[in-house]
Amino acid sequence: MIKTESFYDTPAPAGLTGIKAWLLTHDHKRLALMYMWAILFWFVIAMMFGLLLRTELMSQGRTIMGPEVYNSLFTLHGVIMIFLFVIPAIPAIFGNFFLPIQLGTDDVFFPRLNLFSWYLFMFGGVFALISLFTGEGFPDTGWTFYVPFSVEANSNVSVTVMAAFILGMSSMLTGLNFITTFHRMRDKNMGLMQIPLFTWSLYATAWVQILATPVISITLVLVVVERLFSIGLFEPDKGGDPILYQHLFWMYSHPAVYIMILPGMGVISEIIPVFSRKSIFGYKAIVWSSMGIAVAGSLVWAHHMYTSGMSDVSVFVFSLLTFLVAIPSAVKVFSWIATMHKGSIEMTPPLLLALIFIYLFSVGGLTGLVLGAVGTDIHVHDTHFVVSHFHFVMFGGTGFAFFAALHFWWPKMFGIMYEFKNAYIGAVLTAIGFLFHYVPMFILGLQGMPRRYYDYLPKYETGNFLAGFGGYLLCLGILIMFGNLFMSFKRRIPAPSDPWGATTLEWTVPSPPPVHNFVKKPQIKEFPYDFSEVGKREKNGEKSRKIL
Amino acid sequence: MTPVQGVDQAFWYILGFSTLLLFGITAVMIYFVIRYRRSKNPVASDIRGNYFLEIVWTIIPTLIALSMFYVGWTSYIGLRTVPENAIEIDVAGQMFSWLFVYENDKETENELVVPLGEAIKLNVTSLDVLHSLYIPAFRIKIDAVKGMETYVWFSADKIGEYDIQCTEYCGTGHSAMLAKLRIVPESEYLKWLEEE
Amino acid sequence: MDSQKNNHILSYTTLALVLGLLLVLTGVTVGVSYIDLGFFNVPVALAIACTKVTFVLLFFMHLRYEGPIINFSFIGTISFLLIMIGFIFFDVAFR
Amino acid sequence: MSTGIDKTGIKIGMWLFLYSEILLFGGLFVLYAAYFYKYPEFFSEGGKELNRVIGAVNTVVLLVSSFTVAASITAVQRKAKKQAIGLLIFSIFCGVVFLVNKYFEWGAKFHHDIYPNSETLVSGEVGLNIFFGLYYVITGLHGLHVIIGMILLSISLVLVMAGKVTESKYSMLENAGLYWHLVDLIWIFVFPLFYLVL
Repeated sequence: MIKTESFYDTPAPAGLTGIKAWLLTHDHKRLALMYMWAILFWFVIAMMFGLLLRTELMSQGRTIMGPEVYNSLFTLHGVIMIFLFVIPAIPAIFGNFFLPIQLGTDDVFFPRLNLFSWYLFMFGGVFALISLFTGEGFPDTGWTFYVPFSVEANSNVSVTVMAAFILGMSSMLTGLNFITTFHRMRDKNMGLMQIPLFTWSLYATAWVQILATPVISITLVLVVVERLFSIGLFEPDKGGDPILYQHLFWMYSHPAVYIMILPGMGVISEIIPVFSRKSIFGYKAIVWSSMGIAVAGSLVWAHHMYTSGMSDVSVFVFSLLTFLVAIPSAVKVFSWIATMHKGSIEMTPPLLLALIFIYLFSVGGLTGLVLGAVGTDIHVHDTHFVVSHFHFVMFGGTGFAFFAALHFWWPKMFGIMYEFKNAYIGAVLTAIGFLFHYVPMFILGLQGMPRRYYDYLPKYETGNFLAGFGGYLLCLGILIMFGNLFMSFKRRIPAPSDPWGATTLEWTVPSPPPVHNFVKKPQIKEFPYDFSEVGKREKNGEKSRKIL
Repeated sequence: MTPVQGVDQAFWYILGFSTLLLFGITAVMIYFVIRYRRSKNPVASDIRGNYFLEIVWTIIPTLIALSMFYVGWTSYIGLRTVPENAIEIDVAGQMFSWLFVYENDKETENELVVPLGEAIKLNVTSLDVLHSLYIPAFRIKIDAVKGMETYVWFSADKIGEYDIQCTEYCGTGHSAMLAKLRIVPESEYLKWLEEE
Repeated sequence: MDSQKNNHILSYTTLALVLGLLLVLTGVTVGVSYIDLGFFNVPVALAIACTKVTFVLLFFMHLRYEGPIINFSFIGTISFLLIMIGFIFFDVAFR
Repeated sequence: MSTGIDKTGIKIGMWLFLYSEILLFGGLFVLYAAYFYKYPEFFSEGGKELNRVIGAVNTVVLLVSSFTVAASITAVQRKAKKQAIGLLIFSIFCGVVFLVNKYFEWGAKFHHDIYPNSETLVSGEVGLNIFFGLYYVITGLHGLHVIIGMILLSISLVLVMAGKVTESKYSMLENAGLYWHLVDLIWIFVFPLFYLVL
């Protein structure tokens, strides 16, 4: 094999050295890595906040903090997790890194805009930090910024809101870049039905990002405007309607849920076929369900508002539509499982994480039905049931997809392999901790414990204690998982270009890839998940990697 | 059937189906992973899809989902249809307590007393930010919005003391915004109503 | 990359004609606004505005000469906006 | 990008950006629709207080500038650099006229104690307060976009003068133009919705 220089050795644009080669780079791969470190930083911070919250709740009354701090912490946990981790994690890191490669091209369409998005992302993060240490104190409105509370609160809401605005813009520009790349830079020989599913899911996500993000932008701007000029657009005394704020907010924030989960589904759709060594089942159905989720997901926002006092007609329509949106997700789950039927399944950490994803996401999705149905939602709305439900989807879903993606593409991104045994231990511990953490919350919710509660009635104490215990287990698992990945930097076991026996284009280039991704012209397969050659290769005695 | 029973039935229906589905998905997944492991099944079959199967597993979940919608919706109708002879009580949320105003202008804070065997309609509003009135025992919840009147109703069919909580985040004292609902025999209620 | 075939040069005359039409329509909409049409006030004003916008889009913004990607996605965006405005009324109109 | 500049791609990127702008204003139009339904009589009352003549003049100004921007692209494509420069300067001038008009219009309203949170609006009818609240937010945001558009046009103007925008490479000018037309599009809706509601 010819030794090629990886993108680590070649700055882009050429001539940059040292730190400049990173901070001024146009290379989508370098940007992806820079996103990765920033996003991991925020993830750890927000996770710590979460752990503090659950510690506070482990026993009744004041445990380690007062209500003001508690309220700020859950606000920050929400804002950081949503805007700085879950939304950008998969698109900004793995999307940036692999979308161009999977399309057989050398970079995104607007490389400089890509760098600009990264700066916006960092800038938004800095803004979020500033909001902590200036003004009248920590923002404490919850990540939803519901009016009139967010307009009246003395805390530093405006700056936090602007941070969310800037982060929204960053994610929107990334989406813009992806769509243009998808249409204009795809390899000429690659038809629409030859595109890997991960890229398809990013494409669907990008549309939601472009069309929904501006709505939250304007909503957040309105919050700031109200705080500065008190026009009263949402103030009942001045003729405003606070419920309209909720409509505007969820018009973005419900589609945002799909911005968060679709890329994760894309990751799983890549991993399952590779380790089953078998084509994905129903490729077209998955593509269509991605687009279907993107479209239909934009029509159901008001199912967050059954108890808000909106009209019963609205409740009826949005509940009905909500149930229809559940179908494409179900189709995906069935397709993943059918993919494994008669496969040749090799257990690896990415696959294990993907299987955990399917399980946790199914729980999240199915409990969503309870929330979609009106009568039952009335009881559990704004209780811990909801908290648990969306953590199953966002963390059990997107979070685990993110972990799976890390383990799947780590060898490609860094050119090194990690240890499998510790990865398994980390994954299993994380999953067990996860269940311990969130299952009690379902029960708490059904018993009627509201969310965002600093303190609670005595009858909820057992559940809260268990959840807190699970939280520690969960963090320990994540620690082991990340620790194991970082240990690979020390052990430096080189990874071959295709350690898993995969078929998409990123596995045909060296690990890590060279600066222009492809050393020779990419060979586009008629079907992206055609594994017939992979099996043959192995029969000829070619081992793809050492067993670790 | 009381609204509470309706809602609980919907819960059983949806959670039951969900558990069944979850169990099925998980069992099949684990079975496949074990049955088709590489050491046992080194060569995978090249199956790329099956239209019949895909159509089936689109239509059946759609039907299940629609039935769940129906169950949920009918239970909601129960929560919204107030009997005609209901006793009306005005409720106002404020940071951080609940005010209850009776038809004879008696006003209480964080204490709601109602007579046994009657339907009670609560007309809810807010004096400042959003709040949400939640009585878990009766499966009812409605936001208190300033400048707007919303309602919930329940049938006070069992003597006892029940918790009322605020479920729309409203600031520092959100979790302390608790009230008690007491259901008492009619005679006791009438006496209580006349007390100053 | 496919070559840039759609280098459409619009003549000044075409553009001026479009401008003339837009100015006339502006006049019409102002004129109509002095007549009370009752319920139809808003629909008529919006219909004229939509006509004007269509002309700006098709000619000034060259939408007439763009490929399917831009055309379809534009229609998609507008539909999305209309759905948002429309669905709000499930609540607002029945409250 | 090894195969030269892909103008269509750049244009697609710009359109995607415009979609996000459309929806940014779209959020405000959602509010407009809902509140118009709630307070129709106050919206028409408020509309009568706005100066229809200034509104109409501003509409004409924007339409004409849109025309000149579109014409400047034609000029560039025909290698008529001087014409293009002239047309662009005129367009930017139109933007200035629009803003000056707006300034006087807002100033007059402020003079009559009609501005956000003013005594008249707060103590008056709530419907009127909402109407003028929306008026200030939407025209304010639109004014901001006019300013951004003028900046973009100025950059294009400089590039045309410097010979960086030519008949084979005019994406910057084209995109600035698209942005300017979008500003116009939004005004075409703002004008009847605020000035002509009866």
